[in-house]
Amino acid sequence: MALNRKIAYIDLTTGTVEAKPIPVKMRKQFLGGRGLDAYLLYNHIKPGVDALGPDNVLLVSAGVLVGTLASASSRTHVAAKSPLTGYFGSCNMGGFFSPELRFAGFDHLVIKGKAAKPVYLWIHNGEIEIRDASKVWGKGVRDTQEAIREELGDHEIKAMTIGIAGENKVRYANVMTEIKNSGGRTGMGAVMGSKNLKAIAVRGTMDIKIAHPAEALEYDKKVISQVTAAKVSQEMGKLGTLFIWGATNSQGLVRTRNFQLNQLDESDAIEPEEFEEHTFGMAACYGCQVHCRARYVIPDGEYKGVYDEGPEYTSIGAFAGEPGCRDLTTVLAANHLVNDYGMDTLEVGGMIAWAMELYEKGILTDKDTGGLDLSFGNEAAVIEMIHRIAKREGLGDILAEGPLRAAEKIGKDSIKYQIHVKGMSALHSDDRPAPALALGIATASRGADHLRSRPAIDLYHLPEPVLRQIYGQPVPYEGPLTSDYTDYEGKSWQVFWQEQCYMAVDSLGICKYHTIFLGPNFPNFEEWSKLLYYNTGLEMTPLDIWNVARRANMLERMFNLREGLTKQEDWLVDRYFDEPTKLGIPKIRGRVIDRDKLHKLIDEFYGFQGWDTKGVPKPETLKALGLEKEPSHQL
Amino acid sequence: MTNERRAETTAEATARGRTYGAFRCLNCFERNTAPSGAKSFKCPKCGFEWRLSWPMPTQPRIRGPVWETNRRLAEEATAKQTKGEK
Amino acid sequence: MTKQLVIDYEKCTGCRLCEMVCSVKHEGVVNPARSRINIAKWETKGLTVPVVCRQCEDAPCVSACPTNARMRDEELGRVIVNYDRCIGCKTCVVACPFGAINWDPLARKVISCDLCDGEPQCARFCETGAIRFIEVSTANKDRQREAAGQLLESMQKPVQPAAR
Amino acid sequence: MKVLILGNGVAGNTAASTIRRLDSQADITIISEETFAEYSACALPHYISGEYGRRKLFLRTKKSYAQEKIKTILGQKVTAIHPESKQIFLDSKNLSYDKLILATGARPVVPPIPGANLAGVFTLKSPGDADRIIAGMGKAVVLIGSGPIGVETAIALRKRGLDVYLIEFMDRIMPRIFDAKPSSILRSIIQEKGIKVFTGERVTSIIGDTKVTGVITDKRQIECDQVVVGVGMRPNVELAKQAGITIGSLGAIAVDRQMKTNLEDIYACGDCVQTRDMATGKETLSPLWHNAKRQGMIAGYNCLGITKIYPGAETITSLDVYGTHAATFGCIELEPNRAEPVKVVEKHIGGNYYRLMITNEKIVGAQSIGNARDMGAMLYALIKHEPLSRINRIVEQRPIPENPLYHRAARALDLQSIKG
Repeated sequence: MALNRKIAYIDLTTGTVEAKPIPVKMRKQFLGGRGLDAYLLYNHIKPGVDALGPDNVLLVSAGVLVGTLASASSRTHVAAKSPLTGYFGSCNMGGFFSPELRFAGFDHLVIKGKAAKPVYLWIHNGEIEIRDASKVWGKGVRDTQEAIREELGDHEIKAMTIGIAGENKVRYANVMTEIKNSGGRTGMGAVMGSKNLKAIAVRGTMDIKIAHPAEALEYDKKVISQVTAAKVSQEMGKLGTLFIWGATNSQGLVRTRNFQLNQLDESDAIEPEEFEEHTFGMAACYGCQVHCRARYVIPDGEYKGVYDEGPEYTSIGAFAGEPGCRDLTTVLAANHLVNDYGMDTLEVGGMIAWAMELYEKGILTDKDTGGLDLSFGNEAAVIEMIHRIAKREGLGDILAEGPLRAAEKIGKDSIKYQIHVKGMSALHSDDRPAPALALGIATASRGADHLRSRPAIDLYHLPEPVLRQIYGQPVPYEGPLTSDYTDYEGKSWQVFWQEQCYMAVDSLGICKYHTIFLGPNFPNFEEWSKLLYYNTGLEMTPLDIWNVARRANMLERMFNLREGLTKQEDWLVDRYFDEPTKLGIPKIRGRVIDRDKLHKLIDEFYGFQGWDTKGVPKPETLKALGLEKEPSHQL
Repeated sequence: MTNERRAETTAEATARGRTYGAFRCLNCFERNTAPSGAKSFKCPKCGFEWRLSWPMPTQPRIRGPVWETNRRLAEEATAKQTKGEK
Repeated sequence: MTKQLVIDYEKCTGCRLCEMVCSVKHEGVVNPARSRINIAKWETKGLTVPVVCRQCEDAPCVSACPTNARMRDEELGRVIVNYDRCIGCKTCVVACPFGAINWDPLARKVISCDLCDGEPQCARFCETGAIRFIEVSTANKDRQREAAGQLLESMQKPVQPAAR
Repeated sequence: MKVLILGNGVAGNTAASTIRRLDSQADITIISEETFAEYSACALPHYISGEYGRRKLFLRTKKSYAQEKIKTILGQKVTAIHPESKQIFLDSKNLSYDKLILATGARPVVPPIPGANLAGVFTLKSPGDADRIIAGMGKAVVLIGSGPIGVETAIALRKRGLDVYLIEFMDRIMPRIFDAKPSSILRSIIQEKGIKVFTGERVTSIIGDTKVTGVITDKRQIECDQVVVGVGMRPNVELAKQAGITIGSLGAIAVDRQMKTNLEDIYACGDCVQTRDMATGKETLSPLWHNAKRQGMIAGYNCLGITKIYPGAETITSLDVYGTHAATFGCIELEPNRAEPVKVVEKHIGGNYYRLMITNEKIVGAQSIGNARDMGAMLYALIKHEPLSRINRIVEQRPIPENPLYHRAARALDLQSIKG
């Protein structure tokens, strides 16, 4: 059946490989993907290890529905201790890697140790080989993949690889597959680089047996139609995720000039529709009918004629909004560069914008920048800084260390202008008018993270009965819920609920854009329960799936606490509280987050989690979820 | 199958409220419709003006604000509010 | 009137859902290697091309088959395989100019599109419009004829030197 | 209209079916010396190996002839053709015709080796031959000649558990269709399965009193109970020659591109004719199933006055070597008397091997071991004399052409890195 995929333990120091089946019992507790990774990380990493040392463990995994007919079940999850935050490190990406990993016979890879010289893994129909990577070391993301395909003689090979940034251990380096599928945030690429692991190449022709094929075909078709019928899916299938930038900037919900302002006005030139002119059709991840990334060729400038995919709304935020640029070519070129260097677009943009504000404030001078004019709006400087960060040249070497380490090196007041949580830069969105979004980033397990618990539909002004329908299952909720996104009422539950929702899909391996992230009528726990049954034969109720999510989220929390996380770090930087928003529609102007009210939200949130007032899981919570004996070393 | 619980899931139920062709004003959340292919739109409720695009022939989307109008309206509203507070 | 799979190559997003549903429909498993439709993909160029049997009227695979196992099924306008007769010589695989006939490595048999006996799942799942199963309208017929004509013409192009 | 077809093979039967499809009234009779219904010679090795039952060899039954209203006269020899009176003579009677189609096929050549007439020396062409080989199975068998028939028969008999010796006069197996590298890949596969292969050896005699007991080559002596000779085919043209039909330079019936012979209302098709090779444009004997089938069809059409042109023979060979698919078409590099130099491009793709032969930037031949899915496009590139640069242009073209003939092959074979 679809569950007969294995877990492989690979020790790069000794060169040993061991494969084991994954017991159905573990599946029922953690499903796969991020859920099981949470378990594995908690069990395989000793507290306090150096994230860039050989004792860190890199996990690569496929969700339990990956490669099945379930819509958009294409997600690959990578986890390790983060060299950026020092806490739970994790990234999740689409594309074709994890389906291919499953066709090659594996669901989870546990990679330990450090290779003596650059290597890559070659995984093929149940076999794993460690190969010399000296020929591809130093190559960019796409050249590496093409070179591996050439070397192994198969065009169908999918490879997850690091670029130059990962080799240089830029602390927010990505793991990448294909042109643009990026495992971003928390620096998993740096972990790979630190292990001298350049790439993981996979190719397989093994069956993934569907438990109930005829029913699966019918049901999956129904779910696909449910997703594609949504207006937002159709917009995204035309314009990509850029439409999110368009919609939020129109209201004033974006950070610009490193959080000094909240709208990039007169920015018609970088509206999604403008990008559309330069694209030729859309591309999709494995098995997805929404197809949200554009295929484009850079129309102008130094990189004219280069093919790439995307950009995502995060890139437009990172390379237009935050540094205050309005140039289309810059965004397209920057997107291409971060893809090929293998860096987190969002972190790069955040760091550059931060440096620009420091330059504006005189904290960084021409001497520090090597003569580069880091004024806001200087497009050439943005591109130049991307190169420098990836290659760790000059100021780039400092910025490559991530928010906290860089601020420490630069000193003065520089930390005051950093927009981060737990040492990870925040998305370009301005969350001051929306407490629910602010609470989400403050409490997310991997730092300022909009993909862990963000109730994005809170911005939709949905009627309360609809909110009740959504947030009232699979566990009942009777407390307050409000349509107004500027309100504080009930937002803690929404964030808590979304956290379980996203953990569930990350464990299943489904894309978040096929969940309530984007719209109220997207698939939900109920649909996933059926998808699981028809595709894999696992019988799990919506509540069972909810509990899997609870369990895995709990382990992520426990991991962070073990690494020294305190309640103080579930918090935002002062700018959220002290500097009111200046632009946008009336509703959004003059907004700050209220410290007391956020405290209250966090307390409520802890309560829903079953944590004590310090944010530590209560013994009874652990018992209820069966986690009291962790680490249990069952896998 | 065992976990076939009820005929309609939450997502299916909420989907019944879908309004194709309509879009919400990003300021006041009023549901509006616009003449097919219209390039811009003024919200009858709040007066904010938006530029439209048509990703699908029947479904408009707010492309962005008419910058000047919306900025002026927002500044007026904020001024009124501050005055009221004083 | 018979229906046929019409492919709009420009619309393909390369998601490979067609491969998945094809292998599930026919084999009950997901395995692109056992799918009757395949996507040829150039990642670095953003080019994806679905390759599937075109159910040729005068099919090279049918004439190449040494056991008459491949034959046309006029009722559904398709080329089918009689597995009782097929000896697995794979001459049809070599003969197909489109590379649309696959060899199933597990079941050890040649596989090619059978139009799912009248309801092709690939077309049903493909919402991009890249694969459609439609009536052979006049317009399509013309396009097909043109394509077939080109193929035929090139096959009959006198070979140099004109010996006879 | 009265059509007589001499020969009950694929060419004759295809001609008959084609005529029937176009003309429901025609009076069609197939006449054959053999008593078998139409069978597939390609399936014979599978029958010998025991994988297929005997019934599976036959493509038609008495009933299916009747359904198509095709009369048969089987087991009778045609003694003469009188083109002037439009008559043929059988052992016992004579028949008149409006159109005559000669599809008399070819027969295996038995080289003049001492002992070749002993009991236990077989060729393989018909189900009868296969029956005799099966009946004569002992412990060991020697196959003389390592063409595809020899190799497939060797595999079949090895599957029966016999000691199998394959002897080839040239330096590699299947020397006419594979170059050294692919040939050696295939050789190692069959050797691994226990078939003993001796190349560069000439059989000097077959020994035994009345029945075969062994084979002597210029290098060794091998004990065996049975010898299967597969060194080539010779067209059956005696009847045609007698009737005054022109015989071509290669010893087969000469036909034009409509499969007409030099005599009015007499057509010929199948293994008994010589045609032009589509790749080289040279006269060729191409006793291959698909060529016979197409020729039969062309003959059928033209018989009824519908002009259809035969484009030429394609030399495609495809065989299964213990689950490994080996395919080849067009020229090989080591072809004797090659006029133009050829550039060879080899590709290892996964576990598969491709070899393209290129002359003047055009594909002139290809061989593959493993996955052959992308060979078809190359075959058509050969037929079309398409330069690689044009193929690349087609592949690069946007929008993608309605007929993406080369895309898949271009992807797999990475044609851009292959230049003429």
